[in-house]
Amino acid sequence: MDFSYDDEQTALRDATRGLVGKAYADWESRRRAVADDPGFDEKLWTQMAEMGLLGLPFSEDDGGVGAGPVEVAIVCRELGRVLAPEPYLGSVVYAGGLVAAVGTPEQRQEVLGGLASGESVLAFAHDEPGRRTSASAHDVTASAEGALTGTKEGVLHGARADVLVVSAALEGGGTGLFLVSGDALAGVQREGYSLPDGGRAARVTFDGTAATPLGEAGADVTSSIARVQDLTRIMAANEALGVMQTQLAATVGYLKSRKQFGVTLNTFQALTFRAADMYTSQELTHSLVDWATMVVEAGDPDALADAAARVSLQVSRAGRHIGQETIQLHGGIGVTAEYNVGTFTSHLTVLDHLLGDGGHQLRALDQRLTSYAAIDPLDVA
Amino acid sequence: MDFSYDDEQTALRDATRGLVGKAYADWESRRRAVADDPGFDEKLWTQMAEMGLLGLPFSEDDGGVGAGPVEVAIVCRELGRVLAPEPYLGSVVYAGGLVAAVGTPEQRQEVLGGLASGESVLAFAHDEPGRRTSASAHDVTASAEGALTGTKEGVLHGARADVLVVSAALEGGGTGLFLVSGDALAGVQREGYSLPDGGRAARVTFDGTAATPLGEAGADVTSSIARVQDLTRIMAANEALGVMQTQLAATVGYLKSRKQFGVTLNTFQALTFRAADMYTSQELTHSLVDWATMVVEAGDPDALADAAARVSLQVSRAGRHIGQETIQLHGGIGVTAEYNVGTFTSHLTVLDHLLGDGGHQLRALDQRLTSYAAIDPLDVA
Amino acid sequence: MQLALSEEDQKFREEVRTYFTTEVPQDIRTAVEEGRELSKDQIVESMRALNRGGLAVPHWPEEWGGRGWSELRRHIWHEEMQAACVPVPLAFNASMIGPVIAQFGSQEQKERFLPATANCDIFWSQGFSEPDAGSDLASLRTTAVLDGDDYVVNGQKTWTTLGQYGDWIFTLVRTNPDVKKQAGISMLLIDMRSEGLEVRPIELIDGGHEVNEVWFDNVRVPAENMVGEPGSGWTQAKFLLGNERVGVAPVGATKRVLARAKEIGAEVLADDPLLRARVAELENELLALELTALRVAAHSAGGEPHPASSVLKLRGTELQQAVSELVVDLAGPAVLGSGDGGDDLDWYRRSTPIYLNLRKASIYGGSNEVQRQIISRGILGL
Amino acid sequence: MQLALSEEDQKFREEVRTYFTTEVPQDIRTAVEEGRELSKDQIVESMRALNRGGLAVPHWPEEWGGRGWSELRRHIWHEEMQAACVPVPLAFNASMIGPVIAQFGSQEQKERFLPATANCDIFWSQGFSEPDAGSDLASLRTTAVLDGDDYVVNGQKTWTTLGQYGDWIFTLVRTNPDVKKQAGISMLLIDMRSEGLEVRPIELIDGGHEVNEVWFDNVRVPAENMVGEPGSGWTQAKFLLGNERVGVAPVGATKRVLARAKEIGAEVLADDPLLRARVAELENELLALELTALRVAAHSAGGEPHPASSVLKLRGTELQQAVSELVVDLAGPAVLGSGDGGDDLDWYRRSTPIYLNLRKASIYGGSNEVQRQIISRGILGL
Repeated sequence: MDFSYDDEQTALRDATRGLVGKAYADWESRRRAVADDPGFDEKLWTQMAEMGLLGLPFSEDDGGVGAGPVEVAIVCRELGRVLAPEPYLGSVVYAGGLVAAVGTPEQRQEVLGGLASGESVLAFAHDEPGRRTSASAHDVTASAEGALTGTKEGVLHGARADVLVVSAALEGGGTGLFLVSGDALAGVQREGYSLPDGGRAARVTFDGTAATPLGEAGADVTSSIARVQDLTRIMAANEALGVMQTQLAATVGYLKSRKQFGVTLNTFQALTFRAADMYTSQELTHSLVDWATMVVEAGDPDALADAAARVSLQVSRAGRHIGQETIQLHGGIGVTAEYNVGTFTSHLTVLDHLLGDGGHQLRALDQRLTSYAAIDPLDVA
Repeated sequence: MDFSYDDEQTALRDATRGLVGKAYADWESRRRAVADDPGFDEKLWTQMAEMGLLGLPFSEDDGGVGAGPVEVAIVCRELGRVLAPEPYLGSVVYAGGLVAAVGTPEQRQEVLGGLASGESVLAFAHDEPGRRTSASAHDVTASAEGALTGTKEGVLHGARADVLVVSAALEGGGTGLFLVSGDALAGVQREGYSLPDGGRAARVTFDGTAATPLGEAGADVTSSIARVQDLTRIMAANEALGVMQTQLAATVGYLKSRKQFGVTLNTFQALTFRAADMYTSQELTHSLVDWATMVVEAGDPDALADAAARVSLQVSRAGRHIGQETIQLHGGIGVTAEYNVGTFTSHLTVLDHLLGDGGHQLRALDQRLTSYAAIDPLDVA
Repeated sequence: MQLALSEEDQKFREEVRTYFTTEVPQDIRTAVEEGRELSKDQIVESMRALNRGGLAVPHWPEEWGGRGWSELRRHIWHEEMQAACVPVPLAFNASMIGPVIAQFGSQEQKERFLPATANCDIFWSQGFSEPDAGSDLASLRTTAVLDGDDYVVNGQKTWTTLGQYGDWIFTLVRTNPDVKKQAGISMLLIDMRSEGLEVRPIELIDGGHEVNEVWFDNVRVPAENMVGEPGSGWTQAKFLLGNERVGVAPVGATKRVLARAKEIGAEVLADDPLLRARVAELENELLALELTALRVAAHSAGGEPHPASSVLKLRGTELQQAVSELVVDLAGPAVLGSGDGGDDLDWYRRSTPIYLNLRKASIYGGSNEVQRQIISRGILGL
Repeated sequence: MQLALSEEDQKFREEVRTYFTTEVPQDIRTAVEEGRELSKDQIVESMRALNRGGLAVPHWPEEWGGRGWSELRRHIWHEEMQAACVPVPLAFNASMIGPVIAQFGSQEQKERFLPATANCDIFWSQGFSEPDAGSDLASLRTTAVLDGDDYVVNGQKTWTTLGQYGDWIFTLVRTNPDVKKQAGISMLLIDMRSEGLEVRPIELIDGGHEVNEVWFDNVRVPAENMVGEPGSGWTQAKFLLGNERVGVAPVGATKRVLARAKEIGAEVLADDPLLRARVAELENELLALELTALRVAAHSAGGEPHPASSVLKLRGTELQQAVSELVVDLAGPAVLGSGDGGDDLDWYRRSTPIYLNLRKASIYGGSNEVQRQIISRGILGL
């Protein structure tokens, strides 16, 4: 067991930080980027493609770089550290992950190739209004001919996307995946809106929309969706860890510099002890996030589901703790949009509910509680 | 709605404090009282009888004083403030309460008369090994002739008691109550033991023991037991509040006097803020305890059950908070038996589990959650 | 000790309930129920409706519209108002500057300001906090220098809630830089249409603009607009902040939100014992808080708030925040939703901005750290 | 980054697991499993069994029995030991005075004490805390005055865990009252059979007597028993306390208790989703802690503990306490039971004393307040 990066990974981290961290070094850049549609910096997205970040997880045959989950995690964490609004998680990890998992070789080459090169943005249209998080589609249905009908919601960057991956209930039962792009996409009703953290999502309504089955037509791919959701949970956890690291650093800096009653705030022990508890939360989260990332690499799908639930639970708890305390310890400016920490907390809240919050994960873990005596993180032979 | 004591109630509080508070003014007296069986001060018990405290809740016809629940609560709170080990809660409130609720006029006169005068100690034998808190008996059974068989546990002061009130599963279904005393009691196997807080309980084994039905023979009195348990929960909450008041006062005193690093502990803001949170817990508990006591007086059994669950939940949460923080803020001496605060915490733990802890109560409240929109404490018309 | 209300209090309760549910416009009450922001007109209209029935400023001196109620009746009034989704009377008017003018103002000031304040003919703003004087109010730097019959005011206030609607602003200003911090502070009432006064909105994390900066650039204020003597402002501020804490535990409104959450989230709750347990626990904590408000109210005497009122602010805001967090969790994936498709989904969509906005509840009006300080020093003597 | 153990580490793990489960007497391991107090003989026997296999003091310098393991192997050794219900080597010997003597002792001291310490031929006690020097160790008052070849020691130590079993005690004493607090402190090794030394038990709230006061009344101690130079005791104390924190997170033991709770409480848990959720949450927090121990261990360098090791102590004791509280709640009414009627009921009966006893975990060995101080100052620079 080894928690350290190798030299290439360190270089990747530094390069990503050099590009993205620099682009959003000051808070105003990020505010500008989300002010108008598409809600991110297209030029930066192209630069990320040029650097190879968008093709990182995909095989070289599919136009990607063939890197592993640790590398993807490094990028997600760096994006989190500056709250970069680029659609990496939704487009590369989530939608791209599904294409990689389910698509035919031709589809992978075409769609992932376009994604990796920065030509096209992908989005996964899956959640349905009024439904809880799940791996299945219910209210959006696919006819035997592959025509889609129904409404999806919370589709990350769904208004901007060039290619939609869509889940739909199959006539024969189960959930299938479909691609919608080009002319068919032009006929789809897409209403983009802003999320609480300034990110973008869309409500997408299909009305007999022509769609191409992703992979084998008629196959139930619920378990593949579940697997990619678990992968996405773990990458979202990496992003959230980046957010928390920035928040703790900002809080420590603020306590050292802000004066009240004639002294800096770090004179007040009640506040510094709370910062210590934030640090504890952050460190525990860091360990679990790194571990879960390594579990992805190890490749066992049961272990993946378990690790995804565990890391999501921890991130949910720690994210609320650190997010709320960061605002409280900053006082008034913590709730303003002009200062960054509040929006960081907002982003943690969105990530928390992206694929099931802590309570959701706890119930998933509850199902397995009696299947083992104690957890042994070293037992992965 | 009125939270204040009238003059007589104030006088009762002062008199009780004068007697019991004085008897246990120093911690060594209490340690001595629990060192040997019966685990309390028989002389003080007699004095309490003389003062009328033991007959407080019973009607004058039954040899009691005919006072209300507020008065009983006042006594319980004072006992809690000094951790008096006298069997008031188990004998007067719990066992006595059942006799008052279910007994025939003759039984009430005889048994409650003896209790009120200090002649006999009562105990309620109800809990059974390995069973969760409930209002029914299961493993102790009564034959049609009234012979009892089976084992009870956690019988408060059961080894010392002169009269046992015993619950038993009836042949015809339901739970009945029985009296065991005199020669029949002499034949019962009673093993006394100490509780973690120094109090006394007993394991009591019946083997065809002759017993007298309490009240109507063969009647299912489960609901009466439930009602007296609710009453006992509320009086236990009063006792627990007394404990918490002492603990907070001790903690505040300690923080003001104890020196570390050359200054008194109240110089450390992290500690004083925690004391502030303890105060908050205490005050919220105080309000709910007073309210529940008034609900007893109002007499509606549904409201009683609700209030008992609510106050027990609050006391469980606040008792752990205050009990644990009191020890932590005292440091090393907090866990010694020579200093009082640790045993106070121990007593809170015992009270917490006497009739179902916070989790137990939460599940009871959960059952009713959808039967109302919001709680209105003023709606008691 | 007595659980039930007296017959008279019972009757009183029914009367105010009837008034609230019939005399305050339905559209305003619906907006409150749905947790929407109110317009200035709605705030004013609602307060005037209350004032017509003598229900806007019952705690003021009777001479100026007060009713001489018992603390219990004030509690009933306050809870019934929230239960009926009636906006509580504008705090800046009813709880803050009104009582201060009634206590410390000159007869002229009383006559000029109090009726207009009770009827919301003047919409007041609060000008206390400054960028470098948050919890540490006494270090404020806005100055007022006497020049003839006017004070000339320069400086900046911040966190002025609803300042964009304000007609007048009550401010703390430094009139004497040469004495100990608190001693040099005075309270000045300033017409917000004065030349040199500028209100600049601050965007909050929920995207709203309810708070503002207020800039003073050589603003001339007639000296007659000072409340009390120069240098007495700290006394008035303490009086005001003490009053502020009393009414501040938003128990009724929080109960209402929780009741609505139970209703809208019924299906999710039926399936989730952990969320149900959180609801049950929060209900219990709110009950304890409400009973504490009743118990504490009964012991407040002579206008001095019971010291335990800090508990109300501290716990009240914690519970308000916890309930808002619960609603977000009930919303779940709807946090990322569009809000289209019905009132429930719309309510869920707004849950996150509301949750984020309410983080301020434990910061504004005396942060919870300040409240803990008050409890540990003022009550426990630590 | 690499999840799996290397083949060699895998093999190492199996070897130590086999050793622990076959070479340490079953009766001792059963007592540990059931959470019973160990006798002195059991503690000594178990440590000697480990020492025979070179598993008692693997972190010492290799010259004195250390093994030169990687941090990962030390972690595996420590976790497997706890999982196998083997008592960890007596901390006073293995983690505290042993490393101090190895680092600061004279060659004579090393030869005299280290082998006997590793084999528990000497049962060490710790004499640091005093009644008026708890977290503030530097204000200690026990004095040692040189008189010929001996130091004469007077004063009182307290919270001496297992002092009733002690053969020798390592103490911090004041040898120079005229210099700054820390500068006048020295470390002295004292034979507990010395005349004038008295051990008095302190009863704890669980009824046990595991801690003691140790009184010194003109106890004569040969000057050669001083570790290092006079006045260097503070340096040694800091070294010792730093080491103490590293191994202190009792993750494995806590996991074992939780696993047992799941087994014994299976029926209650099946019926109670709230308790199940607590178990699941605690398991997750323990996993995070264990992984942090692994992550931090890997970054400790040159004997200096990683600053984040304070997190291990802080969180480790919190979780240890939380698990003990969970067991009490599983016990429920059995808290008031006799314990008769089977191992499970007996375990439940003992749950409350254990819960109460473990309140000390966040107080002893550097209270959690001290740990927060270390984190906020030492790591965050606040």
